[in-house]
Amino acid sequence: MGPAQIIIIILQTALMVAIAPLLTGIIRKLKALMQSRKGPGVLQPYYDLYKLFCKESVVSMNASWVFQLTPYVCMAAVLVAALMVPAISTTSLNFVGDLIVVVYMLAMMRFFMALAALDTGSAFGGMGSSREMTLSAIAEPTILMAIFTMALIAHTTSLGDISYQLSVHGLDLVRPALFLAFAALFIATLAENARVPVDNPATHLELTMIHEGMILEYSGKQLGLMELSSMTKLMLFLTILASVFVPWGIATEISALSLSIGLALLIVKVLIMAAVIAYIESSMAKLRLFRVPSLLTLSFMMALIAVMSFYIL
Amino acid sequence: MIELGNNIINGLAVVIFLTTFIIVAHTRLYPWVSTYAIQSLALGLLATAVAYFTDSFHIYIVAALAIIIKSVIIPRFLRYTMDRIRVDKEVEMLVNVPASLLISGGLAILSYYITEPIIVQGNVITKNCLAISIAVVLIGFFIMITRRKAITQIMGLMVMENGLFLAAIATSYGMPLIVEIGIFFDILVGVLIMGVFAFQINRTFETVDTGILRRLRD
Amino acid sequence: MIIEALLAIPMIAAILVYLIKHRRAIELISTMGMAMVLAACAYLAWHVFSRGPVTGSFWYLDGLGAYVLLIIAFIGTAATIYSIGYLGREYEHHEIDLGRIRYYYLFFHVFIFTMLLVCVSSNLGIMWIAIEATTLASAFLVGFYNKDTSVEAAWKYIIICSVGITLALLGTILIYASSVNSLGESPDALSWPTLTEHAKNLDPTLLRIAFILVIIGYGTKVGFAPMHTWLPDAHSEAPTPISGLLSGVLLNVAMYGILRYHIILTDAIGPGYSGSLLILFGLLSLAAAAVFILLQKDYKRLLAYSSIEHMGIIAIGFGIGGPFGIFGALLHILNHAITKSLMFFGAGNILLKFKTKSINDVKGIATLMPLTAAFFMGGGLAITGSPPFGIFISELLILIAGFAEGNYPISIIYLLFLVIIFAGFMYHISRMAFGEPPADATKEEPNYIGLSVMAVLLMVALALGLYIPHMLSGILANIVKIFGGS
Amino acid sequence: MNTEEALFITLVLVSAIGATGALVLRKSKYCAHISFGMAAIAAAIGIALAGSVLAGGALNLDLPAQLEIGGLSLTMSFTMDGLSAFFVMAISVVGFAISIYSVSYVREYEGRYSIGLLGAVFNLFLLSMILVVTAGNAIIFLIVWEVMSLLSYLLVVYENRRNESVSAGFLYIVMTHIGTAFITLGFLVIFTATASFDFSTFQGAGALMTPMSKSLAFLLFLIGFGTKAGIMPMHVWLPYAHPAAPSNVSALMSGVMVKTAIFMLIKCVFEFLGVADTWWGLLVLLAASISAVLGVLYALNEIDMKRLLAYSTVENVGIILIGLGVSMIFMSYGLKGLAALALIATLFHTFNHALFKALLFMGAGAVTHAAHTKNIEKMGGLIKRMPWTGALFFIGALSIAAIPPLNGFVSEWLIFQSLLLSFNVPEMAVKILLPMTIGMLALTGALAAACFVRAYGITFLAAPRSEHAAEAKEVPGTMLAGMATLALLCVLAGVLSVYIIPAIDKITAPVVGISVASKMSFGIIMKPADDSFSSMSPLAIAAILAILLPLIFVITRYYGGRKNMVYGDTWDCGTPLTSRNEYTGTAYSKSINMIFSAIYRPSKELVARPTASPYIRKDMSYADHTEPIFEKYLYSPVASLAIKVARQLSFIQTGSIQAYLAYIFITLVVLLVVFRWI
Repeated sequence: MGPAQIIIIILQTALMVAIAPLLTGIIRKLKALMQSRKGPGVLQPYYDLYKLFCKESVVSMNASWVFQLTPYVCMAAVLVAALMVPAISTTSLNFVGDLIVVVYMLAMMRFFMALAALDTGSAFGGMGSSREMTLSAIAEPTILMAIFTMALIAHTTSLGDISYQLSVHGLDLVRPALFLAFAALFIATLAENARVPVDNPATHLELTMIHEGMILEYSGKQLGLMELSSMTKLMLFLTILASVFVPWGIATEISALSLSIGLALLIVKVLIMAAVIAYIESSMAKLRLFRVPSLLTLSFMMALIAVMSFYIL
Repeated sequence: MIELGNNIINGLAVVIFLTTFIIVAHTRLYPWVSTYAIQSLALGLLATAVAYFTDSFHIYIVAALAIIIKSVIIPRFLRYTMDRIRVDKEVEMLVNVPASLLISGGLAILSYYITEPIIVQGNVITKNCLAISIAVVLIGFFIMITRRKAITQIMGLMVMENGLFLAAIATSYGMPLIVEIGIFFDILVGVLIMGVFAFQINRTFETVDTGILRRLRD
Repeated sequence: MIIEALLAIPMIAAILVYLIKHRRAIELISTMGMAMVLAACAYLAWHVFSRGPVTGSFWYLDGLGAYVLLIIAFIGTAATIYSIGYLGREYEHHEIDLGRIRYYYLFFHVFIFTMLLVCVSSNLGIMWIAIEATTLASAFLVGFYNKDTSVEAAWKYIIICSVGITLALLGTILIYASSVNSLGESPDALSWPTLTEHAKNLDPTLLRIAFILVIIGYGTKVGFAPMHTWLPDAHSEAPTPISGLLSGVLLNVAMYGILRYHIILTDAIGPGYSGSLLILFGLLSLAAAAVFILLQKDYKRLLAYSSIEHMGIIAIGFGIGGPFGIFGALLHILNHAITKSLMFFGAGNILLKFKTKSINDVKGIATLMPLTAAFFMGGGLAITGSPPFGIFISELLILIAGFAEGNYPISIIYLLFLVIIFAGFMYHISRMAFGEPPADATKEEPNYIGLSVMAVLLMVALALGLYIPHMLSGILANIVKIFGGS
Repeated sequence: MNTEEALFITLVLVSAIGATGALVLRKSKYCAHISFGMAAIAAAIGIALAGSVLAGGALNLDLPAQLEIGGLSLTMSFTMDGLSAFFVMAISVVGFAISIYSVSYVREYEGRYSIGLLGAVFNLFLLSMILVVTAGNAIIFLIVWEVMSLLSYLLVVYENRRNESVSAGFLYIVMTHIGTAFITLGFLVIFTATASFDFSTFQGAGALMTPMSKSLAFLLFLIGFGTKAGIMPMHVWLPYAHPAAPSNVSALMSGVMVKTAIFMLIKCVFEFLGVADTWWGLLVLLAASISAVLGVLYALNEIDMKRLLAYSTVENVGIILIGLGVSMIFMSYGLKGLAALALIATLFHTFNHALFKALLFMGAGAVTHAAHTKNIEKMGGLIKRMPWTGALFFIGALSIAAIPPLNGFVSEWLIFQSLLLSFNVPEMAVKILLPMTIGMLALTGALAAACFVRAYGITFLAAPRSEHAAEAKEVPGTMLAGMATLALLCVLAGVLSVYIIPAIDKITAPVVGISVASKMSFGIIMKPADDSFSSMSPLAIAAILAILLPLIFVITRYYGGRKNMVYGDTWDCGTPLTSRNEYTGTAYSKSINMIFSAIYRPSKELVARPTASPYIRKDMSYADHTEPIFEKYLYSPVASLAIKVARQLSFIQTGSIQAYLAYIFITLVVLLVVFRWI
C-alpha cells in the first residue's frame, strides 16, 4: 500500500464526510418537492452545522464525562468505519478491518450515544436510547446475514475486496442472492439511520422520537458533531450499498479517469438511493414501534433466503 | 418297628397340626394357652418318640426341655402376665375365624407345595413332618399378623417356635445339643422380656392392644 | 483363649458398672472396658491377619470376622466416650438419674458382648443365638426412656426382629439338615468352616430354600426393605449413642450373618443365586430409603433411613461381586460405620440443644454450635457420598463393579437413587444447619467430649477418602479371597 | 524434581498455609490481609507455573497410589499440558486480581460472618480449581471436581442466615451433583473400553469404543459438564447461586469456575473421544445458541445487578460453545485449519470472558458495597461519587459489549469469521443450518450491548435514585487495584490480541493436530486462517482512534471560535425533574420485553385504589413478572412428581405392627413360591 492509496483513502473518507450534509439536504429537498413544498435549500444542513459550531453548549448538571466524550467518539467511530469503505475506488483500509468491523464501529457509536442519552436523566433520553438499542438489536442479524451473503459471493468480507471482485468479475458473480441481500441491507439502513418508516428524523414530538430523543440534551458544538456524525453514517451506509453491492464503475486502479468515473457513478448511485428514501419518507407513515420488528424480521428473512438461494440455485 | 415309629410320629405331628388350627379358631385367651401347652406336650412326646426309635440320647434331653419349658413354664408365665395386666379375655382379631381357618388351610397346602422337592429326596423317617412344621410356622406367623393383643402376638411367636422345633426334629433329629439348649434359653428369655414390655405397654397405654401402637409413622 | 478373654471383658464391665453407684467410676470403668475390648480385638485381628484364622471348640475367627470385630470395638469405644458427655448432660439437667445411667451402661456392655459373640462363633446355631441375643439386649436400650414412643419402638423392634430371626433359624435348620444328610450327624455339622469346606456336597435345593429364609430372617435385622419397618422407630427412639451403635455396628453384624450363608452358597452353587437375591433386596432398600428421606420430618429417622440405604448399597456390592464389588462393599461397611455414628453423634448434640427431633424446629446450627454444625455438615456430605470422604470411594467402587461385571441397568438405578437421596438429604440438613436461629437460643456447645469423638471420626472418614493405607487394602484383599467361591 | 513440580507443590502448600492461617488468625484484624495475601501469592505461583509449562515445560506429578485393587490402581497424579496450562493461567490471573480485591472487600462482612472462614475456603476453592484442570486421572478428577463444587457451595451459603442464599446453595449443590453423576457415567463408559482411569490411557480412547458408546459418552459429558458450565436448560442454578455468594466469589465462579467445565468438554471431546460425528457439533451449536440468546434476554430483564451478570455468564458460555460447536463440526469433516481457528476463538473468548466477567462482578461488588443494594433501580449517579469504579466498570462493559478494539470484540470477530467460513463445509444441510447461528450470534451481540448500556446507564449515570446511592463513597484502593488489573488486561488482550493468538495456537495445535499461527497473525494484522478472506487489526484501530479523537476534539474546539460550556438543568418540560422522572431499568427493557414476550411470557398486575372520582386514583401499584420457563415447565414438574410418588408410597410406614409383619410374611411367601417355580 503506497502513498497514493493512502491519499485516496483519506480523500474519499473526507469526501464522504464533506458531502454527507449535502446528501441530507438533498433528501430533505426532494421530500419537500414530493410534498409540493418549496423546502429549504440543499445547502441548509451546512448552515445549520456552522451555526451550531459557533454556539456554546449547555450541558446538564447530571451529565458526566460520558456525555462530554460521546460526540467525539461518535465522530471518530464513524470516521474509522469510513476509512474501511471503498467509495470512489476499491482501495480502502482493508487490513484495518472488514465489514464486520465497520458494523461494530457503528455499534460503538450507538453504545456511546445510548449511554449519553441516559446520562442526563431525562425520560426522553432514556426512551430514545431504549428504543434505539432495541431496534438495532433486531436489525443486527439482518446486517450480518447480508455480510455473510457477500462473503459467499465474493469469498471475502473485506469491503475493498468485495467491490473489487464484483467489479472485476462483473456479471458472472451476480446472483439473485446479491439483490435480496441488497434489499435486506437497505431496510436495515433505514432502521439504523432513523429514517421513516422506523423513525422520523424530522419529528420533535416527544413520544415518537428515537434518534432525536437521544441527542435531545445536546447543544452547540457537541450537537453539531452528533448531527454531522449521523449524517456521515447515512452517507456511509449508502456508500456501502453503492460501492459494495453494485460497485460497477468504481475505480479499480488509480488513474484520474477511472477515479472521476468512480466519483461520478458513486454520486449517481447515492442520489438514486436518496430519491428512493425521500420517496418512501413522503409516501409512507412511520410505523408503530411494535410493528417495526415485523419489518426487520422480513428483512432478516430476505437475507436468509439470499443465503439459501446462493446455496441452492 | 419303623412302621410303628412312623405312625406314632406322624400321629403326634397331626396332633400338633390340629392344635394349631384350634388356636386359630379359638376366640378366648385362656384356651389358647392351654392348647399351646398341649401342642408343646405333643411336641415333647414326638421328640421322645424320635429319641426312642433312633435311640439317640441327646434328643431325650431336648424332649425333656421342650416339655418343661414349653408346656409348663411358658404357659404359666403367660397366664400370670394375663392375670397381672387383667386383659379382657377376648382375642381381638383382624380376620374373623372362618376366614382365618380357610387361609390357614391354604397356608398348609402352600407348605406342602414348597417342601415337596425336599420331601421326595429326604431320607429320615420323620421327613413327612417337615411340611406340617412349615405349615405351623406360617400359621403362627399368620396369627401374629391377625391377632391384635400383645399377648396373642407372643403366643403366635411361640407357635412359630414350635413349628421350628418340629422342623428341627423332622429334618435332622434336632440340632446339636448345645445349640438346642441355647435356643431354648433364648426363647425363654425372649418370652420373659416380651412379657415385661407387655407390662410396660399396658402401663403406658392402659391396654395391650397393639393396634394403637401407631405413634411412630411417616 | 484370647477369645474367651475378649468375651469376658464386657460381661465383667457390665457387672461392675451395675454394682458401682458412682457416676464417674461407672464412666471410667466402661471406657476402660471398651478400651480393653478394642485392644483385645486389635490383637486378635493382628493374629488373624498375620497367622490366619483362630479356631476353637466353639470359636472360629477369620479375616471377615476380625474385620467386623474391629469395627464393633472401634465404634463401641467411640460410643462409650460419647455417652459420657451425652448422658452427663442429661444427668446434669435431671432428665435421668444415676439408676438409669447404671442400667444404660449395663445393657450397653451386654449388647457389645452379644455382638462380639456373633463374630467369633464358629457354629451357625450359636451365631443365631447370639444374633437373637443382640435383639434382646438392645431392646432394653431402645426402650430406655420409657416414653410411650420408646416403648412402642421397643415392642415393634423385639417382635418384628424375633419373627425374622425365627425364620432365620428355620433356614439354619434346613442347612443343618442338608449337612447332616451329607456329612452325617456330628457336633460340627453346623460349624461354618466345615460347611464351607464341604459346601459342594450339600443339597442345593435345601440351600436355596434356606437362603431365602435366612436373607429374610437376618435381613429383617439388617433392615432390608420391606422388612425394615422397625428400624427407623428403634433407631430414632434409642438414646443417640445407641442409635449410632445400632446403625453403625449392629446392622453390619446382622449383615455378617447373611454373608456367612452367602459364602456357603457361593462355594456350593456359585454366587449367582444368593447374589441376585442380595441385589434385589439392596435395590428395594435403596428405593424405600429414597422415598422416606425425601419427605422426612424427623432428623433421627432421616439418619435411620440413610442406614437402610447404605445397607442396601452394601448388599448390592456383595451381590454384584467381583473384586471391585466385594472390596467396595467391605470398605463401605467400615466407612458407613464411621460416618453414620458420626452423624448420630452430631444429631445427639443437636437434640441436646434443641430438645426436638423435628427438622422444621431446628434452624441455624451454624450460628449456635459452629463445631457441631461443621461436623454434622461434613458427616452429611460424607454420608451422601461426596468426595473427599471415604463413602464416595466405596460407592464409586461398587458402581465400577457394576460396569465391570456388566450390570448396567442395576448400576444406573443405583446411581439414580443415590442422587435422589443426596438431594433429599442435603435439603434437610442444609435447612437445619443454616438459617436464622431461634431468638431465645444461646450460642454454646452442649457436649465437648462428644465433639472430640466426632472430630476423630470425621478425620478418619476424610483420610479414608483421600488415601487407603496399603495395610487396609491388603486386609480387604485377603477378605475378598474368602468370598472366592472356590 | 523439576521446576514445574516444585512450583506446583509450593502452590499447594501456600494455599494450605493461607487456609490454615486464615482459620488460626480468624480473630486477628490482619486475617484478611494474610489469607488473601497468601491467595494472591498462590495465584502468582500459578501464573509462573502456567507460564513455564506454556514455555515448553511439562508437569507429571505422580503421588503414591491412593488405592490398588484387582489390577486397577488409582494414582494421585497431576499432569499439565498446554491446554490445562492455559486454564491454569486464566484461573491464576483472575484469581490474583480477585485476591487483591478481596483484601478490603471482605471488610463488608466484619462482625456479621467469619472472615477467617471465608479466607480459608477462598484459598481452598482457588486451589481446587487449579487441581481440577491438572488432575491426571478420572477418579482424582471426580474428587477434586466435587470438592470444588462443595467449596463453592460453602461460599454460596456463606451468608448462611439468609434463606435465599441457603436455597440457592441447595439448588446449586443438587444440580452440580446430578452433573457429576452424568460425568461419572461418562468416564465409566470410557473405562469399559480402557479398563483404566488414567487420562493418559483415555487419550484417543475413542478408537477403542463403538460409535454407539462414543456418542453415549459424549452426551453424558455434554449434560454433565453443561450443568456446571450453565448451558440451558441445565443453567437454572447459576443465576441464583452466583449472585448469592460474596461478590469476590461470584467473580471467581462466573469468571473461571464455569470455564473448568469448558476445559473438560474440550479435553473429553477432542482428546478422549475424538469428534466422531457431525451431529455432536450441531447439538452443541443448538444448545449454545439457545443459551446465548435466552441468557442475554433474561439478563436484559434483570434488575438485580449480580443476577444480571450471572445471566450474561450463561450468554457468554453460549458464545464460547458456539465456537466449540463450529470447531467440532469442522473437525468432523476433517477441516483441521478451520477447526483450529474456531477452537482458538473459543479459547480466546473463554479467557476474555474470564477477565471482563470477573472485572464486572468485582465492580458489582464495589457498587453493592457502596450503595447497600443489588437493585439497579436504587442506584444511579454513582459515576460522580465513585469515579474510578465507574471508569473501570465502563471498560468491563465495553469489552463485554464487544466494542472495538477491546478483547471481547476480537474474540467475537474470530467466532464470526469461523462461522462465515462455514461455507467450506461439504454438506448442504449443515451449510444451510449454520447461517441461523450467525443470526443468533448477531442478535446476542446486539442485545448484550443493549443489556450493558442499560446496566451501566441505570447504575452509574444520571441522578441518584436513592439516599444510599446519593451518599455512596469510592471504594478502598486495593479493591480498585484488583479491578484495574483486569481492566488493563482487557484493553491489552484486545489491542495486542495479534500477539496472543500464536500463543493460543501453540495450545490448540496438539489438540486439533495443525498449527495455523502462520496463517493468522501477520505483524499487526490478524487473518482468519484464510489469507484472502478478511483481515483485521485491533492495534491499527486503536491507533487510528487515538489519532482521531484528539484531532476531532481540537477541531471542534477551535472551529467557529472557542466557546465555553454552560451548565444547567436537564430540560424538564417545565416541571422540576427528580430522579423519579428518570427512565427506570424496567422501563428500559420494556420494549424488548414486549417484542420477545413469547419468551418472557410476562404477566403484569395493576392495582389502583380508587377515590370518589373515577378519574383520580389514591395510588396505583404496578408489578410485572416474567415466567421462568425452564423452572416452570421442566424442573418443578419433575421435582413435584418425585415428591408425589414419595407421598404415594409413604403409606408403607403406617405404624401398624400387624402391617409390618404382613410385609415380611408376603415377602416370604412370594419368594418361596417364586423359588418353587424356577
